[in-house]
Amino acid sequence: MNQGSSVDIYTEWDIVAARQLGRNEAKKIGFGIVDQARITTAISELARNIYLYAGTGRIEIEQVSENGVQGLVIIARDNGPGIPDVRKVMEDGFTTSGGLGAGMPGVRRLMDAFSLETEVGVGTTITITKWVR
Amino acid sequence: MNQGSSVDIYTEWDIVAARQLGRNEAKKIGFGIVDQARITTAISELARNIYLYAGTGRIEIEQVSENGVQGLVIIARDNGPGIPDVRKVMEDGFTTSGGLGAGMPGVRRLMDAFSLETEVGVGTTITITKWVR
Amino acid sequence: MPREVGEQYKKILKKYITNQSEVDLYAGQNFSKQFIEKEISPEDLISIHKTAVEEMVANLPTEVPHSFDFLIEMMIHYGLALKEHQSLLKKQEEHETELTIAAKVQDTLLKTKIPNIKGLDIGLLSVPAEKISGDYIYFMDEKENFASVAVADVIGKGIPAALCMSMIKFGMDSLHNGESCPHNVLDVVNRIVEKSVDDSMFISMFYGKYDARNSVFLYSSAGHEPALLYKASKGIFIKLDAKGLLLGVKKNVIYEENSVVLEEGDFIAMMTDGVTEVRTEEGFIDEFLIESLLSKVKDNTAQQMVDSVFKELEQMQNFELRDDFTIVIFKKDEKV
Amino acid sequence: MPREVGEQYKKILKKYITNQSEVDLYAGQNFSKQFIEKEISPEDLISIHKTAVEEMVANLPTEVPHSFDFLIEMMIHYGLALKEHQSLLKKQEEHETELTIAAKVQDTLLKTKIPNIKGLDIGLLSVPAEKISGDYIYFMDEKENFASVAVADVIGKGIPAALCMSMIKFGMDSLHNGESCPHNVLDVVNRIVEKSVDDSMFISMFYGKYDARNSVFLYSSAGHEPALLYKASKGIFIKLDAKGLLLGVKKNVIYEENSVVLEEGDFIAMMTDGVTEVRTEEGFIDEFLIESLLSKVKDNTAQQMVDSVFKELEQMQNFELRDDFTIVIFKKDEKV
Ligand SMILES: [Mn+2]
Ligand SMILES: [Mn+2]
Ligand SMILES: [Mn+2]
Ligand SMILES: [Mn+2]
Repeated sequence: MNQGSSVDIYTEWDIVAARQLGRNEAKKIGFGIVDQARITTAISELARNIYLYAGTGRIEIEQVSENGVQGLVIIARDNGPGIPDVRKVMEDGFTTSGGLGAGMPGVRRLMDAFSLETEVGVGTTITITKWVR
Repeated sequence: MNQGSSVDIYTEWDIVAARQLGRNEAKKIGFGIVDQARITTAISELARNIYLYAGTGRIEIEQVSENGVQGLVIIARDNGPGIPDVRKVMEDGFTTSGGLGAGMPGVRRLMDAFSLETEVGVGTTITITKWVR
Repeated sequence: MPREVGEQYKKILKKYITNQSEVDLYAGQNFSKQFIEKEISPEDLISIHKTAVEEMVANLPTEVPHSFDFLIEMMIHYGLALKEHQSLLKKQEEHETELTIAAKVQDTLLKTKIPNIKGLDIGLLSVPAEKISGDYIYFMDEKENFASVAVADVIGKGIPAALCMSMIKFGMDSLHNGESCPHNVLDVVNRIVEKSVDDSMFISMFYGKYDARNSVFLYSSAGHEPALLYKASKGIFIKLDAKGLLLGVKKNVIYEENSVVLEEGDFIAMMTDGVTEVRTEEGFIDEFLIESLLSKVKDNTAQQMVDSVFKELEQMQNFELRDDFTIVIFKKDEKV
Repeated sequence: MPREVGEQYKKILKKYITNQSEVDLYAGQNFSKQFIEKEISPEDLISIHKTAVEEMVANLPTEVPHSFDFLIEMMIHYGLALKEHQSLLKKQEEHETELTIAAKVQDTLLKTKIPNIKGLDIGLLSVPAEKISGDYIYFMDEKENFASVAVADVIGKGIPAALCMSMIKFGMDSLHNGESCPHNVLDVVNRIVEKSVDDSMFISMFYGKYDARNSVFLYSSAGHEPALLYKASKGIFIKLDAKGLLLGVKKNVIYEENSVVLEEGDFIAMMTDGVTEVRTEEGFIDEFLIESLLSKVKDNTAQQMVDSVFKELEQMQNFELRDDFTIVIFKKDEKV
């Protein structure tokens, strides 16, 4: 991990701030315009989930590099209620956000790697990664 | 039925001619640009099916009006092999054209009305209608 | 996505912008189908389009590329919905395969042997509305001179119904020959169903037993569709019904048992409600339609009769079965 | 689609083009979700966009509106795919409902009673990969002092497997107590499966019988995953396996029967391959992982043990079960 920065999520404005930070970082390390939009959308969904379901939390963004390939790691942390049925949340067509194709499966599809840790009553941490192609 | 015109389908060029005729007629009676494209696409699919599966046939286009609403009726006729399993051809995800979302269910979705008559060894007639909104 | 796609797109777009001819739109649309097959997202398409326009149009106002950036952002969710669709299509295909295998397993599990009785012509047909059937025909293994059949319908269809069917089959297999008079069979099967199945699942069953020595047909019914008896001598139909609750409602049920005697040319048609409650676009069919359909073909073999009834009803409902369709005919015919 | 949508879109687009700020992109994207919910096609979106740009940008080169016309044509098939998706989602929902009912029926059909034996602590967990399970745990009705369990896995999963399961259940129910030593049970069940099921459907089964009077555990296996015996005195694991073909392959199979004696603190874990063949993103799990997971919780109750193993393995495979997961533990514990 080289550089890091983060945005605390309290209000809907912070969702925009997290998006902006993600887009800047993505542009900086050379992602194309469409991938910038994808990364930003993924951050947006995660931040919005924090805002809606956990109340507060934080989005951390880090540049990484592996075997000479640059990438961006985004970590969404909250101390919210946790997700009781992770399999359901990861299922297509059962998005918490209500929209078609969005939600957690959408975030996973937008990125190259996705991992989720959650404990009911303790909180949720989601880590996503995308590599510059 | 007021006016009619038609294109015989023998070659792939005739598909283009049928599309052009359909688009002109659609524009003439006041369809917007997106509906023009939808009608043209539906004609394209029908003409292509004739070309690919029946060999030859004909696309007929007629202006209609009902209760003061203008519309376009398109009839695709062929004396081809007929469709042995209509239920299958009308099913989503089983398109003869191979593409996602296209095929007969696609044509049905692009238009306001759809009807199909077919007899194995005799031929197929498909009639589709769209009304100006 | 590959560079050549962008180049090819630009070429077609350029031709269209120059000529605005239909042939270029046709080419473009065929190209777009390939895009979808190659899982190129709509946001990628907009990005390709933006690049093409920027390279092609001199003095492009800066608002235009900005507007494309906005459009890309708008398209992301459309792209996601499309990706979800592609994965759902795969799932759907797996599911169809699974159902096909299940239907095969069901066929094997529920196979039954048609009895071969002197003077009795038997015809049967069972067509599921979907892949998996909730109707059931079962011929009991009987002593010589006897032909016994159970015609059953699980309330509801599809997979839950199929699970219940396999239970009934094993329940019936466990019966001893001695218990096989109709009201006893229903009593035993009712106990099994009542014990094993949850409260929301009910089964109707008609059970008939034909004795070739005296041409007597004994029958009981657990809330099932009445059978139809055709009396050849009078040319009339008589409903055969017997009192009795659906299987699985409560433990102790008394099933009525009735009997009729068959004469030459008489036949009994036992059916499920998928036959009698056919719906056409105009509504339910007339009560007497089945009788008239049977009447028309009464001189054919029992198998030809059931086939013909199905064919006519299938046509009437536009080839869309709304319920599993099952019919069995016992016909007294000394030539058999 | 309504005129106001176009107006609202133009407003947001205009703001973005003026400021190019993130907040407008966020607003736009939220708006696009609504578009999708209202089933506004992507070709409609392009058309709205075209109108907005035409109204907004002065001196727009004619190539730009032409390019949008072309883009609309390209988008039609994307729009169709999306509409197909919306209808498939509805179908999928109906299917899910059917499976939910089927799962409930399966639960009722396959319910089994955990034996209550002095000195034996029993824990069990069976989690289907999808709604319908192809794994099966069945405790036989036994005389006092005995606890017998069958752990089975139909090759394949889902609905066909469920149909087979219900057959096995009724096969086992038909067994008399006298036949219940493990190799006999497998022999009887094998005959039933061989007779009733088509050739492509196989079942593996581990059958164990514990005698509380002498702490002897007898077991046989029909091509099933070996069980794991933990010897508390030595702190080691021993695989329990017995020779025998899968159920349903051929009629006459001789099933080997072996035995072990349990001492205080010993336990036996019987599993299906959904436990041992867990795959993580890095590949299959290590052979000894299950042993180490069991080891860690060996002092807990049998039920806590199976729960804990499941929780750890579920996490490792990112909450996606690839196969039905079933584990039963028999633990000798004098306090019970
Ligand atoms: Mn039914
Ligand atoms: Mn029915
Ligand atoms: Mn299995
Ligand atoms: Mn398995």
